Amino acid sequence: MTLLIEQALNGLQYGMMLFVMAAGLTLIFGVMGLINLAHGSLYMVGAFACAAVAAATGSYWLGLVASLIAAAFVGALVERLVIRRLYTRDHLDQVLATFALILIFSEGTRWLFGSFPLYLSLPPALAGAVSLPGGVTYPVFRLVIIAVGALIALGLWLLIGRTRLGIRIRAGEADREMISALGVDIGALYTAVFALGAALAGMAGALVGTLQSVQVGMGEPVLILAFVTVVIGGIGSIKGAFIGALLVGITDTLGKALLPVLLQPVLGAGAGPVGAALASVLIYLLMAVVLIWRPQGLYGARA
Amino acid sequence: EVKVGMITTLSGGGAGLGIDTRDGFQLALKQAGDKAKDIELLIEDDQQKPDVAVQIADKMIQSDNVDVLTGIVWSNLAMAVVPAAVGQGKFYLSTNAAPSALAGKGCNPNYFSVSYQNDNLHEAAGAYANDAGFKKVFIMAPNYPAGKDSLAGFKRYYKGDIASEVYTQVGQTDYAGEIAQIRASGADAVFFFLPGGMGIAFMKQYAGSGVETPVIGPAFSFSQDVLPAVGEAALGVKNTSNWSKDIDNPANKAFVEAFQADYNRLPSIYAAYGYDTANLLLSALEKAQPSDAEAFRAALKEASFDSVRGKFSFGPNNHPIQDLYVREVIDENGTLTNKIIATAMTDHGDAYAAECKM
Amino acid sequence: MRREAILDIAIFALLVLFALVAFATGQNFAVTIATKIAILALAGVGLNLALGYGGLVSFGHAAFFGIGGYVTAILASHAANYEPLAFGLPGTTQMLVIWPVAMIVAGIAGLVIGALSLGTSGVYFIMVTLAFAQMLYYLAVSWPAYGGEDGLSFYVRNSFPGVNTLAPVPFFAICASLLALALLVSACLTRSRFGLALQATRQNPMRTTATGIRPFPVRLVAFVISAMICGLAGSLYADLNRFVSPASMSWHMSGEIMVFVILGGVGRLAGPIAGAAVFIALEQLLGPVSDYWLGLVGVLLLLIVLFAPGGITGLILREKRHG
Amino acid sequence: MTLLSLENVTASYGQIAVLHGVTLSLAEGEVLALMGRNGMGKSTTIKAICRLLRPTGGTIRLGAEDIGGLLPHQAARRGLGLVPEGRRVFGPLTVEENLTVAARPGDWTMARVTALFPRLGERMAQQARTLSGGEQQMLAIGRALMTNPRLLILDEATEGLAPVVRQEIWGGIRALKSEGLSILVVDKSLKELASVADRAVILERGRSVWTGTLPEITPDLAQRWLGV
Amino acid sequence: MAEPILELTDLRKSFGALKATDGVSLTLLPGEIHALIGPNGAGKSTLIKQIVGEIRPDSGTVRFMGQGIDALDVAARARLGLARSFQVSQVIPDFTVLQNVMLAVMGAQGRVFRFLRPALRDPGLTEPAAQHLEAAGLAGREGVKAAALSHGERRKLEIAMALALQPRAFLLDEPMAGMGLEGAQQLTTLLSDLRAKAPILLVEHDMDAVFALADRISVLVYGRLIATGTVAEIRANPEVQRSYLGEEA
Ligand SMILES: Nc1ncnc2c1ncn2[C@@H]1O[C@H](COP(=O)(O)OP(=O)(O)OP(=O)(O)O)[C@@H](O)[C@H]1O
Ligand SMILES: Nc1ncnc2c1ncn2[C@@H]1O[C@H](COP(=O)(O)OP(=O)(O)OP(=O)(O)O)[C@@H](O)[C@H]1O
Ligand SMILES: [Mg+2]
Ligand SMILES: [Mg+2]
Repeated sequence: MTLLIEQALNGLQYGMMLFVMAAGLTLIFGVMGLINLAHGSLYMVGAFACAAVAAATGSYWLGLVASLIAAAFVGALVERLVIRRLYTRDHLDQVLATFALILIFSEGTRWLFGSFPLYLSLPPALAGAVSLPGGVTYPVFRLVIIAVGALIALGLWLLIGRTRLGIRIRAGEADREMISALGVDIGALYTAVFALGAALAGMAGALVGTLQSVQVGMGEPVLILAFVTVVIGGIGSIKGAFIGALLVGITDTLGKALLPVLLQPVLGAGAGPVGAALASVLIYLLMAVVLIWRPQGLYGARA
Repeated sequence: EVKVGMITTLSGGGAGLGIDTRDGFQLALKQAGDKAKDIELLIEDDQQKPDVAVQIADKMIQSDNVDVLTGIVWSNLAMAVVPAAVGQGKFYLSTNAAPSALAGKGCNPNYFSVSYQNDNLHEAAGAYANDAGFKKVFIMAPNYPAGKDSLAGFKRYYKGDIASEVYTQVGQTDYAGEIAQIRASGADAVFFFLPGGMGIAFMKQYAGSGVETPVIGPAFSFSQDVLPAVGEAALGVKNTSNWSKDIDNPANKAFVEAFQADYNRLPSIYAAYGYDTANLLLSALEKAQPSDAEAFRAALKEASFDSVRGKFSFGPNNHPIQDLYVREVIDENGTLTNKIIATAMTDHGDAYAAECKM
Repeated sequence: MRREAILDIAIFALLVLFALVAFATGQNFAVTIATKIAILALAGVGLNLALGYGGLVSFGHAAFFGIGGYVTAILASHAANYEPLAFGLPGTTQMLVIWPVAMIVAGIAGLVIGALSLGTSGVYFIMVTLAFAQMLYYLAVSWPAYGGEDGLSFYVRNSFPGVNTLAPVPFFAICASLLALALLVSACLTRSRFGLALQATRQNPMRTTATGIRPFPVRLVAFVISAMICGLAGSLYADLNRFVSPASMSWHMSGEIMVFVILGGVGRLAGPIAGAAVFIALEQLLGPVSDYWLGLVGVLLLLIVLFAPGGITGLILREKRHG
Repeated sequence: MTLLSLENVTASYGQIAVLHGVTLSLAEGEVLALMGRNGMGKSTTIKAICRLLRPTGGTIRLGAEDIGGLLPHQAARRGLGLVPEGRRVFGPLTVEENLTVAARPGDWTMARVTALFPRLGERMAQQARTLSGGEQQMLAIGRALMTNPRLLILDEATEGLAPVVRQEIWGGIRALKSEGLSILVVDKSLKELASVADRAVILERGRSVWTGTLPEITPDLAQRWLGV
Repeated sequence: MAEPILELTDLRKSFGALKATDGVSLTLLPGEIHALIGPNGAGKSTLIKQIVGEIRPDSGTVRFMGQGIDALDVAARARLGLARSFQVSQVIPDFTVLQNVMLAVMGAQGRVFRFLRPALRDPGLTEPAAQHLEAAGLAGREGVKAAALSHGERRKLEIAMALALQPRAFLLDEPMAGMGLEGAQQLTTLLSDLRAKAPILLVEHDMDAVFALADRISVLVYGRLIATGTVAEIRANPEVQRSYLGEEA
């Protein structure tokens, strides 16, 4: 029973982690409407910046700050040099350009940091596990990620839904030319928002990279997962992305834990591999079912 | 003049392994000096994609006319390339991957594994689990052929109970769920095979989870290329290997020193395999040329070179017969590295040799 | 003749010329490269039909490519082992049998995936198609019968009556002919009434519906044809490598096919050839330059997107896209 | 004093030249009508003024400043308020958000706009894309007013409005004029234009061919330039 | 009285609390132009959308040429002969003007799944298309991309496409909007002749045109029909004057 509770908690936590990973994309893709395949690269930039600075200074916290700054800077640069020229183009040009960016970032990072994974580990304050009521022992850092996820969700929701800045971004998404004809410097605004999205991606890279591994290519699985999350929730909806992330997290974790067990009576020894195979398909199945049922995602506005 | 084609992974996330393979191989050639002057080494990047590997192999065979192929890191790429290459009469020397399909029914006189048979390190882990007195082990690997082979290999020599057998997703990065299962399983040890970033992620998360069950694994997650990234979480973990930098023999000492001097980092097992493979090749070339396939094959089979692993010979299926060690991760003047603490198996071959008819 | 038609023919001719020159100078491997370009371009031509003309940005076409490959490898390996397939049917090594089977199976997959996905549009469509492809990918990875992650080899290229398919040039000829055929089909299709309707549904479905044309069947037909062409390309690619693996169904592969199309010029007949050729040429030429050659490929791609709206063919024709 | 002046402005869409020389001027506090048949370049002239299209030649001045080098938002901040052809409201945003998105402080507030268009007040939380055509038109006008412009530019702003509302708008325009706001207006209703416009400029194939007061437009001229 | 071509019975449609269509019954008779006027937001476009099937009414029925069509979708109704013009022009932007109209001709013919013959060389498509362009006042603009048309020209294209559908009834949503003086005059003549071919339900705020054309006028206010009658009757109706016409009565 505690196992089930713990797995449910894990699902929740994984969902939060996914939301943290997808937060930057929610902004850049969801709100600005830009297909940014380089999201995973920004995530990687953050993780490497954090690892490098943490190694040089010995302070994880400085590393975190560095991840934000580095990713925001890279994001702003990318927006100015590349993305800016593509707003008026076919969306597919964004696909190609950001695909090219993935190659550049991956190899550039390898050139700077070498081909071997970097060390990035928790500061003592966040390491270890605590006992929760109900007899579950849980790593502190994962609780921190849950908290960070919740904070980001709240922050983004307020920013997009409740401030004029958010209204302007959405207006820019709807009709860029018109909003500038009304006197809004949409260019600067987009740079800022892109940088913010990049910073969120970078911070996610640092945080999640701490738990996983900091290496070239670490952004790739994140990319697809982040897109899945945002799309299930419905493009443009922060709430949707949040709920989408939780759904994916819970489905994936419980699927992995339960499917092999459930299949045991049917398949016997083969249940392990088959269950695992089905589990890896589960989130895609979830997405397909959600989109067939609601073509606009859970909370997406009808086009 | 002998042409050697090396197909290995030099870009993307898996590049570190290929680079070490290449560097170890080149180090041996460099040390051989004049003896290696007739060897022309062509190196190409397979991007860790099987179709690209096949095309490079085609190119090396069709256009460059290589005599010997080597260098592939990954089993699935090896499966794509090796059968066709040896089918066309080329020699293939494996620096790492040696899937069971190529050790048993699919063996070939022109195919030599200089590293190990894929199951070896897992079998050693099974044997060690017995020796260490573990009664109930939780075992875990990714859900793909090499992963299934690894758990089968472990179980082949492990005599106790299996607490649970878990298959994870390929490329999975979060192991909270599996760790919860470990915690609940009541196992007295955990065996896992999670190559690359998967292993790093698992070890870090495991260390932070508060679960204290001891961990055993094959060398891959504790090799010198990833140890710095795993960090303290790896300290004290027992892992099985057929090589370690502290194996006490002159060849190994020379190798480790030279590698460090040339590349300014500690060698990983991939570097060691690359190095041994080149030396095997050199030793055979002293006796015969690949153009005389029969003689060259025999010369390879003799394996008369100084392996960094000490004694080394080929079994009937051209896979190594060697000692397998248990290592422990230690902190050596601030650097994490491995130290041999026991020998798990001596003169160990593999389980598939009997099926090999050649 | 229209400038664009001339360009289409020129690009195709260039590919054939390249292969012939390579053969004449004894560069067998360059012929193989040309073959690879032709095959991947064929997949691109398939995708272009859905993506370029129909606006159906599928991020899952590798599924069809992979299905074509698996059909080929499974039939060939059963033939090699003399093991019958299901229902006692034998395997085969005849390309002329394999191709239709590959296309039909891919087409059926296209029908199912298309029918389920076409309710969505835009980015949602991108993601549903990706989802289906990923499901098939994971299925292939963990399905042990045909090699799982390791893939499936069949050692000898399948045969075609009267042609030695193992030699590079004849095999190139086969692939190039099929590519030419696909271009022809695609040219007819896009100029026909059906093509007009398809392009209209891309640009303004509401208007199209109001003229009495239901977008769904039009799109579905385009999607299925596109899947079939990709299936054929997958079959040839399996034959090129004499090997197939789940990697050919991964999202990287889908992405790569898409990159060929965009790079070459979306909605242009010969765009995929130009795209595949340039991409593979970069790969071949830059590979030896540096360990970080993929980064250089990235830089060049980026320059092309930024300064050549409408891709390579668009650059040559100096216009963005045609209707 | 001259607020806006165009001198021999030329412009093109890609290769296709559309404006071949437009010259006009608008004094502070004046209402100027821009007239001409369909496709003659009225909207293009307006786009050039608002910098949504970069002219290929000629000069555009706002007050004393040459605004030829400005970006659209910079020009807008100098005091241009545009009601574009075809409404172009921000569909996914609510009515309220459309009104506030670019609001700048001044006499025009939400309260004043909803007093002018009570219908908008009733539909404050509705997504703009679901508004009726006329409601969207009201929103586009309200949105421009909320930027409190010095020069209001109306490109067929009464299109699709019910007669009573149209009369109210013209009443509003007259009121704005009396408050001293300058207005550039494109509209097809001669009668209404006559009641507010001080002068008119007629465009024919991208050229300004005639300038004068509205009563000077004789039936003969109207036949020639406007097709009626 | 002749059989109505189009007959709406008690149509209702609400958006949340808003009753956009509140029990509307209305007929369109052969040969007539029936104008539908009313304040902005009265529900005129919503009514048209229900007739063509874009919006499903909450209740009520639509009959077309004696047949209930409530179960049919938009495309099917269009093929039966219900042609609609959009209040906001809907064209195929990358198609030329001619191709746009060809599409409509093709829709009317219903032969879409023809894969081989080049459509542009099919006189069965191009010839009728050219005629309809001529009628809508777009002669000479055949080769221009629709995206490059001015607003008013696009409105004309909208009309040409409706004509090309060769419908049994026209539903025109503000066809005069954006037309310009000259265009409005031409269109008035065109519509006047057109009614002999197929009756027209005309939603329009241009009262000059409505008064010149309409055989009957219905007035919709807040989703309800408040009056139906001849031009003279409606002009004289004080309620209509107050809520809609103002000085234009
Ligand atoms: N985006 C565009 N690309 C190419 N040509 C265009 C574009 N927009 C307009 N044109 C052309 O420019 C000319 C002038 O168009 P403009 O919109 O300025 O006319 P207008 O006087 O406003 O007409 P209307 O009364 O119909 O709105 C027209 O011939 C039109 O075809
Ligand atoms: N999807 C929707 N959700 C909410 N309200 C809607 C929706 N669609 C239309 N409405 C409202 O229904 C009412 C009727 O709209 P409709 O477009 O039918 O008006 P109309 O009579 O055509 O007006 P106009 O003359 O201004 O075009 C409007 O108040 C509009 O805001
Ligand atoms: Mg205009
Ligand atoms: Mg309306």
